[in-house]
Amino acid sequence: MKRLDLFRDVLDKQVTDREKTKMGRVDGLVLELREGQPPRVVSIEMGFVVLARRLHPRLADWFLRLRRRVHVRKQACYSVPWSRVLDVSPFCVQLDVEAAETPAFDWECWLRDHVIAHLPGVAK
Amino acid sequence: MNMKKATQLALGIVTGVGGFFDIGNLATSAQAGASFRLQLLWALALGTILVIFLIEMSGRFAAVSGKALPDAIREHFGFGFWLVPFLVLTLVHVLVLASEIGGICFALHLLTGLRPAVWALPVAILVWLFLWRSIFSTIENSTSLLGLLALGFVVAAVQHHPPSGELLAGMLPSLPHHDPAKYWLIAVSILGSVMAPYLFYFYSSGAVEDKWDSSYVGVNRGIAFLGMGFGSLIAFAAIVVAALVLAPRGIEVDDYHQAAMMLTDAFPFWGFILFAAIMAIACLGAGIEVSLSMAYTTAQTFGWNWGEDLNPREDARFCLVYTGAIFLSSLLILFGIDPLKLTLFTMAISAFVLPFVAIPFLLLMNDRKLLKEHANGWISNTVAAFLLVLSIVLAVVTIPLVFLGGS
Amino acid sequence: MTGEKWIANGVPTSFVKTTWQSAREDLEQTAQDAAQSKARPAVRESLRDLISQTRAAGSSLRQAAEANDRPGAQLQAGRLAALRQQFEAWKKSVGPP
Amino acid sequence: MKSAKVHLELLVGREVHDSEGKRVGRLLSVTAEREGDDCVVREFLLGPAALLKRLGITTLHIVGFQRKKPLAVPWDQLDLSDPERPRLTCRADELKRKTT
Repeated sequence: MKRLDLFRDVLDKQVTDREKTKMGRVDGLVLELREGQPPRVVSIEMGFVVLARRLHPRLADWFLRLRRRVHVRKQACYSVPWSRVLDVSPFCVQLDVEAAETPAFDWECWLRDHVIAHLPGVAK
Repeated sequence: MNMKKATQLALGIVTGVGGFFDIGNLATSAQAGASFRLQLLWALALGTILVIFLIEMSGRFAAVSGKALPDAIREHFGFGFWLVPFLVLTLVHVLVLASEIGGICFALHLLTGLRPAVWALPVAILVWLFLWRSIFSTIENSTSLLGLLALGFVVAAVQHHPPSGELLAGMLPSLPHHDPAKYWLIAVSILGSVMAPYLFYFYSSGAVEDKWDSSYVGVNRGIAFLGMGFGSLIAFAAIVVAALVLAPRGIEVDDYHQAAMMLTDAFPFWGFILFAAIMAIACLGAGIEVSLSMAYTTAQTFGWNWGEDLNPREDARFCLVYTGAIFLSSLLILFGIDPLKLTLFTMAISAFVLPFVAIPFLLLMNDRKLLKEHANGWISNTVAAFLLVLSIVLAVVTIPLVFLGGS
Repeated sequence: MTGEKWIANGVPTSFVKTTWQSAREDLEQTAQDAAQSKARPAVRESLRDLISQTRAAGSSLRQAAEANDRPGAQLQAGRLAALRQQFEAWKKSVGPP
Repeated sequence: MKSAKVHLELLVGREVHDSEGKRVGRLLSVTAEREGDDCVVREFLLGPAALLKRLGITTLHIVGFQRKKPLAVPWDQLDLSDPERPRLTCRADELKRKTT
């Protein structure tokens, strides 16, 4: 897709990794304003704190304070450089990453190892 | 229509029939029949027509766009717009799930005499195991096949030979002769129980799970019309039976015990057992659908991996949503909340949150860029617009009614 | 209705117990409402009398069911049906609450 | 001017004024083009639909909401240095009528 409407075709879009594993949504988009040149999309941002900031800045601050005490994800906001975007389709924004290695999957892996693994009937 | 689609159509209809009837329909139908005989049939007819269109639209949208409703709503309208409906609907779904679990517990209470609260945890574990161990198609088909047992109501209704004059009169909206607040509250609750929000999110996610594409629009229409149509037949029959068994004895249903004897006239010996079996199975099927619907909606909202066919290790968060939902809602029953009062209150609230369901429909189904020629025709649009107006009226009317109607 | 169904072997004994238990809760509730209501003393008196008779008939029906005594249950079921008639009549005489 | 960063998701539906403070419309769409690894903004679309902002709706392709045709603003005529108050670099009527 050559021409993109950043709001409609990218923002809030489902994000997937190389093998099309779902790994979250485009919660934020960062532009870089350059002198005398058109603004450039720098990165995609994902994470609860990004969503919180969209609702209200104070919510985001509160969320960050909460993270100091308890957090699973290494970084609150996982930002991916636009260069890693493989494809933008009506279904998803595909990134050239491996989902399990990214912070987007921290919660998923933590819950899998600490909760799911202990429940009956699950292959280790 | 190749073989695969034919079987999917047949299965879809069975799921529609089996999956339609749940604790909400049972409770509201029993109350409507016992208190107002056949006068409230129009509310069920109206709800059925609307739900047929809404289910058809949900399926068509998922088939053509390949996206389930929550997924598309977040993407099209942004997180800000979707967050409030999402939180409200999640709360409603917890209440609906608690009512379904309460229904199963009460059915077991009928059969064993043990208090419903005693059964809360074992039932929660049973519902959870259904989801944890089996894949999507087995869930959908097994509970719905058992759900056909509810056709017992239709047999009973036919045996009671309902007066056709009164039947037809009931199909037309009419004003109540006595305690209007209760009449309108039951009417609203019937609409709320028939157009339960989880139905649409579950159905559209199911269409994506079954990998439908735009060639399924015909199958989808058949399932919506026949599945929902036959499904509502059972609720009709339940009203008729309640009207011909409970009303003459002056019994109003404000406790499930009274409803439990509805089938004993038609089936003297095993009518009571049949009622308990229908109640348990209908609630089990619906409870599974509600918990799955919550997991789908949450996972799609935040973009997590989802799919009932995946092994729990692959979609931990998806599984933990339905696990958490099941045990959280079973606590309500554990604390001994009266299952019937909880169900009626939940159905009224389901009617109250209808605008949150109706608005996205009108907007999404007219997105020509996504749906191309399958976008809404003028008929579906008028129905969707009518539903929006109705849902706003219901939202305004429901809360005062809940206090006046004394549910 | 429960008595009638139990006699016809339509419902288990445990059901009679639980139905009577929840019916009694409703009765207590009605009794309390009646006590606080501002209706004329004569009206309140007749209602209280109806309630106590229903309470007696109900519990003896339960005992009959537990003792598997069908004739006994038949008697109580008849009394309860009659009491319901009286209650309907009483409601009409008092007019809408 | 160091390269300022702007969070686009916070600009959804933001009200835009022209250089003289006259209200021009709301930011409803940002059109960009992919060039190799880069993605460069070409123009902004301003629409009249205030309702869309309150509902937080990010798409303008909704039947019946597009009374006036959206106003296309080339990238170099919108100053985003202060994301709270995006402003045109000229008067509304001076906007170059670029046919998109």
